[in-house]
Amino acid sequence: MSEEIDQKEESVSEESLFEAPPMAEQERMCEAILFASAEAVTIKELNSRMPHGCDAAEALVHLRKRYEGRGVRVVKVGDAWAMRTAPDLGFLMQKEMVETRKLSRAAIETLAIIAYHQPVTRAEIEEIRGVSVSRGTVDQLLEMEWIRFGRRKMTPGRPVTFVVTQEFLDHFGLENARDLPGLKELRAAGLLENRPPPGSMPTLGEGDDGEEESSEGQSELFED
Amino acid sequence: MSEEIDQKEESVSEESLFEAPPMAEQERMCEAILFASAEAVTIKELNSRMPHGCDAAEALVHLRKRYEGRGVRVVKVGDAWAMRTAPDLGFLMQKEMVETRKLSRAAIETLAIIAYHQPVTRAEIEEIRGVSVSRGTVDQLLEMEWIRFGRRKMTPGRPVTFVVTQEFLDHFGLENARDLPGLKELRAAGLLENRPPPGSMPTLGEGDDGEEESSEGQSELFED
Amino acid sequence: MSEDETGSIQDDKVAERLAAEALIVDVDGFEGPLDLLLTLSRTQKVDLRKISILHLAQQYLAFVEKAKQLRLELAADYLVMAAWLAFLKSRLLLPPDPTEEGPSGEELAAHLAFQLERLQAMRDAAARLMARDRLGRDFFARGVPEDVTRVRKITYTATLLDLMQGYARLRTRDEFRPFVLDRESVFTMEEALERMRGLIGFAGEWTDILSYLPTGWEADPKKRRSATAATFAASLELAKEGKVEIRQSEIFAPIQLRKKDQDHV
Repeated sequence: MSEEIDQKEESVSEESLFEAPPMAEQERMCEAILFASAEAVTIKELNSRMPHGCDAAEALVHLRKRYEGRGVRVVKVGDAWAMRTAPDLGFLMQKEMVETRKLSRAAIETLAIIAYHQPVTRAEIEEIRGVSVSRGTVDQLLEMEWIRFGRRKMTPGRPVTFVVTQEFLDHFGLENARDLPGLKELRAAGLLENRPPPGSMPTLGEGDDGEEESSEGQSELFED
Repeated sequence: MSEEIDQKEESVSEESLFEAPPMAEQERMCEAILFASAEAVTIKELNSRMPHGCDAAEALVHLRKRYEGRGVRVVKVGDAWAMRTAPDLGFLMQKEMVETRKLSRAAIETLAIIAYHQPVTRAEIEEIRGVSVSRGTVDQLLEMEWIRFGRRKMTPGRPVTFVVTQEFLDHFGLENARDLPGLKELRAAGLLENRPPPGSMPTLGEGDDGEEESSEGQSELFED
Repeated sequence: MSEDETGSIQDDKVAERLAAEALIVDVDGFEGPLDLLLTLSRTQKVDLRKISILHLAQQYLAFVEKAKQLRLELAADYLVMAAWLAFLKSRLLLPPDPTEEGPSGEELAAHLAFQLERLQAMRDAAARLMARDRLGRDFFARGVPEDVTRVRKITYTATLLDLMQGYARLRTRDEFRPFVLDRESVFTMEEALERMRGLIGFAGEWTDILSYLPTGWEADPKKRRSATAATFAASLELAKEGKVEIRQSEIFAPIQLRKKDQDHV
């Protein structure tokens, strides 16, 4: 048995010098790597771990199909891939359930605003919520690795922005930030805009920096 | 979404009072449980977690067959079951990490002496450093291709000499080893606090080189 | 987007009254004036787009009045909002003055309505987000992730400054410490040559050069290496001078030497 395996391994590495392994074999490889990892694995990393000349992206298409309707699924998370149990079987998993820390209402709202308005500055979050954002809220979200700092805005003061992470997408089973529920409708309704207040409205998060740019920045983030 | 799940959950538990879910469904359940479990799971536990009337043993037979030849296998561990990546794909479970480390002090000093005094013998390096030069240090520098063997000295024993390489010059952004700052510059840059006793040491850039050969050798080395 | 979707509205009149009272007592429970306005707007039971901002402003002002009567301390931003809403109210009530500058009451009201609608939209979005199937609750990752062996490839690096500092350090040290070479475990070729010149007269037969190692240098590998190298180099030197002959039967075989017999030449 082990001899057989050794031979197989050898032949694989030998082949790799000349041509990539057959697609069925590449699919097996992707399967093993994704299976073994609790975290999502990027295509780049898959390719770097598989023998030279492999096409993980193509292998994943086959693999995803193979797992359709199974108890375990192949899911896309941002630009990475992972295997996750089918959500309809969650009831079997009481044992594996991890008590997630209760998020405060402020934290949940802040998270949603970051997800839907990203990249968004603290001042913009405050403008939408109408209250100042506490440091603890942002810290908690950062600590959970659901948000991270994005690029600075090119507005006076160059404020930092927040964006959601791959972990966020993974946690909520989203392939992409564009798949956020109701995103299109909200945008169509103009509710993701940052309209400057006419005249002197009382605004929070004073010194709010050029909100005009936010929609621009957003399209940048969501378009590709 | 969650409503859907609730319904399904309900229907499953309703059914379970009367009959077990179809075998294909039981197979999915086993698959999800084995995938998500941190430990191997016994048949008894599988049965207790799956809806009433399920036959985990049979479902496992199907599941095992389904995974035959795949990148992941269903294996028996003692009297429990688990999923594992196929052993022939073990080589995928490694990742090359390039770690950059600072060169040791001994290596830096040896390198500096070679750069400033080339071509220089090991005995000369030892004289300047005041301690014997370990083989490892020289080997490391040779391996990094920052030094190489120069011509043998025309002294008794014809000892080998070391010189720096083109890679060395490239790494340090030098056109020529003679571009290395001399003692005067080192002192001007505040790197040398005190004046060395006159004539204690052959130096570069101060034109007090006792050994003709070395400057000769050097110009020869760097002319091309 | 209407308040019915949130499911938080209570049709029961008693419950409504209780809620209204709770508003007063629990002023700290609001996340700012906008949150309070949003909560008050629910009592209008209409789509947020059709809400009467004038009515809402009155409700808010009444709330603030009541809070004052109860001597509840309101944070400054609640009072700022109250002042602004009073201003808005007057603008909405009075016929527009064409000489007056700035945005009209309608524009201001429209913006406030937009803010409320946007906040409500974000709350709905948050609720939908949190209701999604979630990792670790509805779907699960691999229970026993396999370790990825990290094959470490170490590259060493140094900067020009390191190099210069290293050199400077050596040169500076020389000033404090007269140069002493640690020769404890170094057997020089000169020493070997001297030793062998004395011994070579006795080497009539082929003798392994290792037997010429000085006594006491065999045990310590460092010393032994140095002595072997020096003895070998000295042997070559002697051979060059024509004093000895050297032979080695094959690679790595012992190297032997003997005194060069003048008769054999």
